[in-house]
Amino acid sequence: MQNPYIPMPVEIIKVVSEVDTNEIKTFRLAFVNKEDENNFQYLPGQFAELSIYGKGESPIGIASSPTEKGYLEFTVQRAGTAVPGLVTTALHDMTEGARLGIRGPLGNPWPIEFLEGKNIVVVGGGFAFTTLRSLVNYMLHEDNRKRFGNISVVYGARNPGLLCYKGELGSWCQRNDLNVCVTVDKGDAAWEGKEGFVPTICKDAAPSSENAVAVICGPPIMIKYTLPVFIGLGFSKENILTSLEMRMKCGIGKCGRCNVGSKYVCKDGPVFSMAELDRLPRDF
Amino acid sequence: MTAFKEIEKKLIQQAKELLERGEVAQVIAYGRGYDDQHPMPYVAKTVADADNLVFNEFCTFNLVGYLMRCPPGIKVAIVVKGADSRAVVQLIQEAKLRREDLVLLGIPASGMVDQKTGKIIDAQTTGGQINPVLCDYLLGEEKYGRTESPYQVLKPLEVMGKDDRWQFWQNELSRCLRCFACRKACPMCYCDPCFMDQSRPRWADKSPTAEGSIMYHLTRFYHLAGRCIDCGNCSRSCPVDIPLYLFHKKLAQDCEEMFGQAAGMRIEDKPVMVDFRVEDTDEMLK
Amino acid sequence: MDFEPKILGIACNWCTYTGADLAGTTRLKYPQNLRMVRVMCSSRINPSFVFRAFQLGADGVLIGGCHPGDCHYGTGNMYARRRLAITKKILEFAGLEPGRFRVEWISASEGNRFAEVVTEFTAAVKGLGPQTKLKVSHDG
Amino acid sequence: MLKKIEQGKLSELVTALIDQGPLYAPVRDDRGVNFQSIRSPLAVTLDFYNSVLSPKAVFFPQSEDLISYRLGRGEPTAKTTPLPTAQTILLGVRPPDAYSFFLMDELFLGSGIVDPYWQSRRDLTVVIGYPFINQTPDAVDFYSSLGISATDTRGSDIFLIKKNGELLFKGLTEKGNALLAKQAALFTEATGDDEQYYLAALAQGAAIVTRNLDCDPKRTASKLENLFADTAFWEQMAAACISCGTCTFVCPTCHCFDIADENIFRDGARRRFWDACMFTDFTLEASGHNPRSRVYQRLRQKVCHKYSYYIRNFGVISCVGCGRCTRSCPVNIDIFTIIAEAMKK
Amino acid sequence: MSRIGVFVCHCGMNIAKTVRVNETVEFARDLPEVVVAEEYRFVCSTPGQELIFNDIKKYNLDRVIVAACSPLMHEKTFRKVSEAAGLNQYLVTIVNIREQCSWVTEDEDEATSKAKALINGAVYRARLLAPLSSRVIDVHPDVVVIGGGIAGIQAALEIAAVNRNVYLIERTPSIGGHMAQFDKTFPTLDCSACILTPKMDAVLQNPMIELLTYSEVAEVKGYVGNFDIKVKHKATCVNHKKCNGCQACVEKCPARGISEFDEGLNKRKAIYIPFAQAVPQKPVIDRESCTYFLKGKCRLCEKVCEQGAIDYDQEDTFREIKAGAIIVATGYDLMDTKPLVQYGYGKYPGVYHALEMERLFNSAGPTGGKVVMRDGSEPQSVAILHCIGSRDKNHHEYCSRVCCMYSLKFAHLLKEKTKGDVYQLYIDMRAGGKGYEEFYNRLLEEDVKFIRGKAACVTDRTKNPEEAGKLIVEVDDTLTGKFTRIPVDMVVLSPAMTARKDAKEMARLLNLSTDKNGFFLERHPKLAPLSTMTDGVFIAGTCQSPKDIPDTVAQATGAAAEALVVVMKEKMELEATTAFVNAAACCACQNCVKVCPYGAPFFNAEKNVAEINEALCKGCGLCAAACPTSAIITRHFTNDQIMAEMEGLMEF
Repeated sequence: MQNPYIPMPVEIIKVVSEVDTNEIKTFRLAFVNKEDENNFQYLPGQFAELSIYGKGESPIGIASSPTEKGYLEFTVQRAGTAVPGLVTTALHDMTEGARLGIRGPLGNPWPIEFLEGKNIVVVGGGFAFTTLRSLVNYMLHEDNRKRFGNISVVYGARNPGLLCYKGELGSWCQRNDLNVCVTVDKGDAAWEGKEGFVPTICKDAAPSSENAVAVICGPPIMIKYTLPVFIGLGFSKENILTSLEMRMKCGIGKCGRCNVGSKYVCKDGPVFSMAELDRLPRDF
Repeated sequence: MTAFKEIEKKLIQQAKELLERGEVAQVIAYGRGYDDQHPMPYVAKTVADADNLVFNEFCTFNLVGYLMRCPPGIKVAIVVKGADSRAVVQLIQEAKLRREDLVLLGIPASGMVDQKTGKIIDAQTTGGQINPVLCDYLLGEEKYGRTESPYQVLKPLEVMGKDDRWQFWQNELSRCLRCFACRKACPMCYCDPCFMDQSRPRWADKSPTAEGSIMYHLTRFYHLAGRCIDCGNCSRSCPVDIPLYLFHKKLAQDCEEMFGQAAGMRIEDKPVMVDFRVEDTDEMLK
Repeated sequence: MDFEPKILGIACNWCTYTGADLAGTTRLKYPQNLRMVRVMCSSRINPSFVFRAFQLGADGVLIGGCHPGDCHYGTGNMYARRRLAITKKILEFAGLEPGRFRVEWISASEGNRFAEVVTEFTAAVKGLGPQTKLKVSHDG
Repeated sequence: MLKKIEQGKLSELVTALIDQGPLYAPVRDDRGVNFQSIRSPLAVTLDFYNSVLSPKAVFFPQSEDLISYRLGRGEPTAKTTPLPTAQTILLGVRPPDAYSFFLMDELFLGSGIVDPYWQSRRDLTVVIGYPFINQTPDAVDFYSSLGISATDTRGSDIFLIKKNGELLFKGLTEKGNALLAKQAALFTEATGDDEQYYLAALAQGAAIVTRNLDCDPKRTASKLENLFADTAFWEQMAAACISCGTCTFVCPTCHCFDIADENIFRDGARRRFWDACMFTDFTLEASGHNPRSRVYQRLRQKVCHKYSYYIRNFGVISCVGCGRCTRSCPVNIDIFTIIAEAMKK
Repeated sequence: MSRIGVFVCHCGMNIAKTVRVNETVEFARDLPEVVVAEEYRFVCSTPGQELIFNDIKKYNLDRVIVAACSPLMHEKTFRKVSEAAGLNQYLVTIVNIREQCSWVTEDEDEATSKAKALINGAVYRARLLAPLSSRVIDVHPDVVVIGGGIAGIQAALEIAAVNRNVYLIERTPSIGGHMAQFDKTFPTLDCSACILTPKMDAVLQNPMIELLTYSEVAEVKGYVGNFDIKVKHKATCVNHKKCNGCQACVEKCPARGISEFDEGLNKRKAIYIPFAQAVPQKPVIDRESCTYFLKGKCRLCEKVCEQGAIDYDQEDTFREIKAGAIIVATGYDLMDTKPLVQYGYGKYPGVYHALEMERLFNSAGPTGGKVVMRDGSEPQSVAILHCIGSRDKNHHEYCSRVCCMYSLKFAHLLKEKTKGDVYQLYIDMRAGGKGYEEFYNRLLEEDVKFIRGKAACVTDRTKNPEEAGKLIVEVDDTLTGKFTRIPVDMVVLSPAMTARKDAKEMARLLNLSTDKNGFFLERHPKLAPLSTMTDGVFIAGTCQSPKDIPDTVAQATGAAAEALVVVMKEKMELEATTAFVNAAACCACQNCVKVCPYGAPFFNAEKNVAEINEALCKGCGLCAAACPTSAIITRHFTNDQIMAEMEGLMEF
């Protein structure tokens, strides 16, 4: 029986600084042991506990797509301001070749079967875009693309410097099998793209709720204002999905920290539909 | 005990008046618990509530900590026994409470009984302060006449050899569960977050290691030096009965000797650890 | 072999640390058991540092600052004195040998005094033997 | 099987059991009775009502190392702490506590991912239950309310009852019988009279009634779900709560834990240790956001977890009515009263 | 994981002879996160510095540890190197293996193992270091001088000399201070006015100096380089812009007031200019003695003033001044001798104090320079009593330093102007100072009677006929050991120089400390006698301690220089190693606010957290240790860093 508390060794094979503040980096990790890699079967929306001995563990959403073979990617923000978070800070100091541990995959993925055959509206804000990126890349993969209807992506950040996955966004824009809308709250001299808050942009874009599912991740404030937009557009709460964040330790529903009512975000989440959240007590 | 019934009657009446006149928004006192031996802290917000107030020999819990939950500018009445009133004074010194927000219902409470042990609470386990040092209404007869020094109880430990004393504290502190009842029950432990909850630096292991517990308690003793008003709340709250009051008493005694000031006696005082006198000498380091 | 104590020193930058430098420049000899941390002022010293030092296995802890009144920051060591006094009492009442903790005011000009104090203190701590009470036992 | 031994020989038995593996049994010190790992047979007492702390620590230690590691140049070297392998005996457990192990199994074993630490200790441990016989229940106990009887056998492998001057040991499970068989030498066969006595005692014990309250799991669960948003109610219930962790630490069914890496010099360990949902920083996120920042929210979490969420997840209430939380609460908060109040709503 | 480089210095043989450098380097190379460890004969030499520079680049180091001499020696050097190599200077750690190892033992093993421990500590600490940058603020070019006595005048002139704006704030109607009251100055006996007046005029003429007389400092905000001073200009009732100083008003004024300048020995008009050479030559109305203000009619001055400058309704006005530095030269008060009843001042008209004497001697004084007593008679005998209230545990323990000399001066002048006997009653004769001892010797020639002993009392109770009508001074002559009674006509008291009565208030305004005598406290008694605990505020003259004119002038010049050091540069760098508050962890206990000697932490009531004005912070860490929740983080000396260093030091 595999001990769920013991991390598997992984090695950093690539580090990309996503934003000009260097506060957000994407780490590409490769398993040290093949069998671990085989055991690690995940889908977009799941997360894992990244472990650094001497510092601790930190739950991070998986930013890569299972369709990308041979590695995992995690986009990590250096947590804490005055008092930096131990794990994320240590991680940010790590470079190619360094090793750390990983436990997972944990939690439930975006409900792929449920999404199949539907039009997907992906809405993300800031660095909460990670598992959405995974989802988009998953859906765009040649084996999967046809399983889904129209795919549109709305992604926003406070300013151009804070947009993650810039290169990838570019390549998405080139494609004709999805429509991408990247926006920033406030542009700079070089910025030629859209300006405006995500909710507003969504309102203007007004995607049809016809056979459509909205998948939304972002800072609370963004969620708060985006939801009504989609409700207004006629999306049913079952068809609006999001991913919750809560303080976690074990990641397997034992330590009793991340529950919302009877549901553990780590085990029964992090993915929830608005309808499910409505049934849960307001405890998050 | 009729004396307590008397006090209880006065308390209820006083509370009613204050609430009726709208002088205070709430009265922090004691109410009935699951039985008479176990009264609970209770907040009366209406005249009707006031009827639920209780005062008897088991109303030992120092309520002053609850004042921290009251927003400034709203007048609150609270029951204070001797030590409790000192807590109020100390917290006023530390600008944590404002005198004008408080109506103090003083109770000169002697013959209080420890709920767990059934023993009378005296200068052994507390400062033995019976009469409130500060109050607006006195709900009972002040008691005078000499009481034994609260530091008497330290003698055995002081004469004890250092190794035995170390063993003594080992035995006591090693039982610590880190439930933090001591700090949560202490009216002076208002820090949020407590140094123990800091991640940078991690002053002590979060897990209940022996060394971590020692670090926690020694540092807490330090933080309370010259501030502890010896109400005994910490020790009575401890589920494993660690006699923390002994250490607090010792430091209280040292502070009095070295800095010539006892905690929570006068509003004008400045807490001794954030103060100094030009007359301070190196004697204290001997 | 006979016991060589580990002594942790915390010294203020302006007086004691400079005094230590003077001891060096004047080639005074004193035992090497002392390892010093430099802080800007003795008032920077948090009593928990002292507790921690003992937990880390220090057999003795020596604090050095400017003479009260000569503090580079005016009143720093006046507060420090009170804090360290209480620290001493705490350690003592907890059952640690009082001789293991010492506070000395040593000015920048008192190199010889620094050497004396260290020599004396080291000898004293040596006499007390290894500090086992607060020291954290750990494998490795 | 039913075996017996003279009370005087208890120490012999204990000695024998110690040889077999770690033995945890009630020990009395000036601060009351608690379960401790026994070294001297004389330490064990059977004259007690119940322990201050629940015996859960035998399966779920307050702190245990998961991994120990050494940091240094390059990669840290880590080694996983092996799971326990020694057979363990837990003697003198009161029925409500014994039943608590069942409840905890639901979480640690029942829900998808199995907790190896809990499992191994459960598998390795023989529980010798010690039913309440001729014992007036403590004022704050309320195990009857939760359908637990004073002589409830659930969770025990062996039952131990006193018969004037003698101790009767009743094997209830294979594990239990195996142990009795192993120590057969020390025991004498029980007589028919003993059988009678045992049954009578059980019957007698079963009649004990504690504070009682009808809290059918389903009804309680939905009751609390409806009450969740009633802030006024919870604020009133939590008015006195100082949000220390005492109740959760003495509780036999509280299982929340924290995991942290702790180092000294280059050595360190990843530890898991008891945590409490009553602590301010329990749910504090790095961002500074805290979903349960208020005292009433934390008390509500504790109560609802036991009397609502647990039921929704596992169909059972995760409380055994042992009364410990009430007994050791510094401000005498009584969960029984809270539930009673809730049911009235 | 950081990338640390360790550089161990031989310092020629200084280190290498006792510390086995190579072994140490091997040890360092093996420590966590150390990517390179090297040794060099003189790391501080140019090639040594290059070695560091190159390694930073080559191994792309993010931490540098130099094990060499004391940080107080070369920390700056190595910080420069790393900055040059593009590594923030605060990521450099110096390990002192010379002063603390090689020089203080002969035992190689001891020295080497200690060196290792120290390096290990540095490695533990270095891993937690953070890059720091010092904030730069603008400096306001102007300077404010408070007090228009000789010190203030001197300082103002010095600063104006380099074309800086100076505001000279004086409380009375004229600058000049005590010195203007003096007649002659010891030991040279040149006339005080003759040397002071030119300076006063220079002030008036100097376009860089703005003179604010009859004004007081009401409030001071801000910090070094950026002070905001609120000045209160008391109503003069004379529009000084219109007034041409013809003084017709003064002549015509019927009302009289006591002359402060003449120490009350004389009267002055209600509208007045304090003294002939006063600067500015503009009168003010003393409302206490003005008939119009007392009775509601008169207004004579208004009628005679052709300029129409009189303005009875004038009110106190306030003015905001910005300045980069402040010089405090508020001077001293002469001790009030009335409370010392044994000397009978105020009881016997024959008893005078020093400043009254100055006026009596002065040709512009109440008596036109004739030494006559209140009854108009000339004294036949005068006793000068030293140390009245000075060197006296019951009053002021300190010595006022100038009394001996001016008492000698008095004796000389008395000899010059009267035929009477002159007695000096002194404890010790203190004549330290250029030409002072000579002056004393000169007086010894002048038939002055020196009696070594402190006067016990002055009385008019006579014991024999020849004492009739005299004041009797009783004294224990410590030379003869005899108790003597000296009958004299006139007694002169030389009282203590004391801190200004309102010095504490001024201290509060500027956040200065005062010593136990109420004088302003200098930052360091020897090395920073003109600076104070508040950056940018300097002190000069007798507000710091009693002193004579030469010392005062010297201090004033020094203070001017100090102030200029601040304001000459447009920008100034603030400490990088300051403290800040992690608001999330602040428990609002305000300990930091209570303990800080610089008033840097303040309490933000609406946020309910403490905050730190880093411009005022010196980074001592006093507040950090006082903070129970370790919410205060002292940059470069954080709790983590210190505890980590301790861990490293204790590991081996």
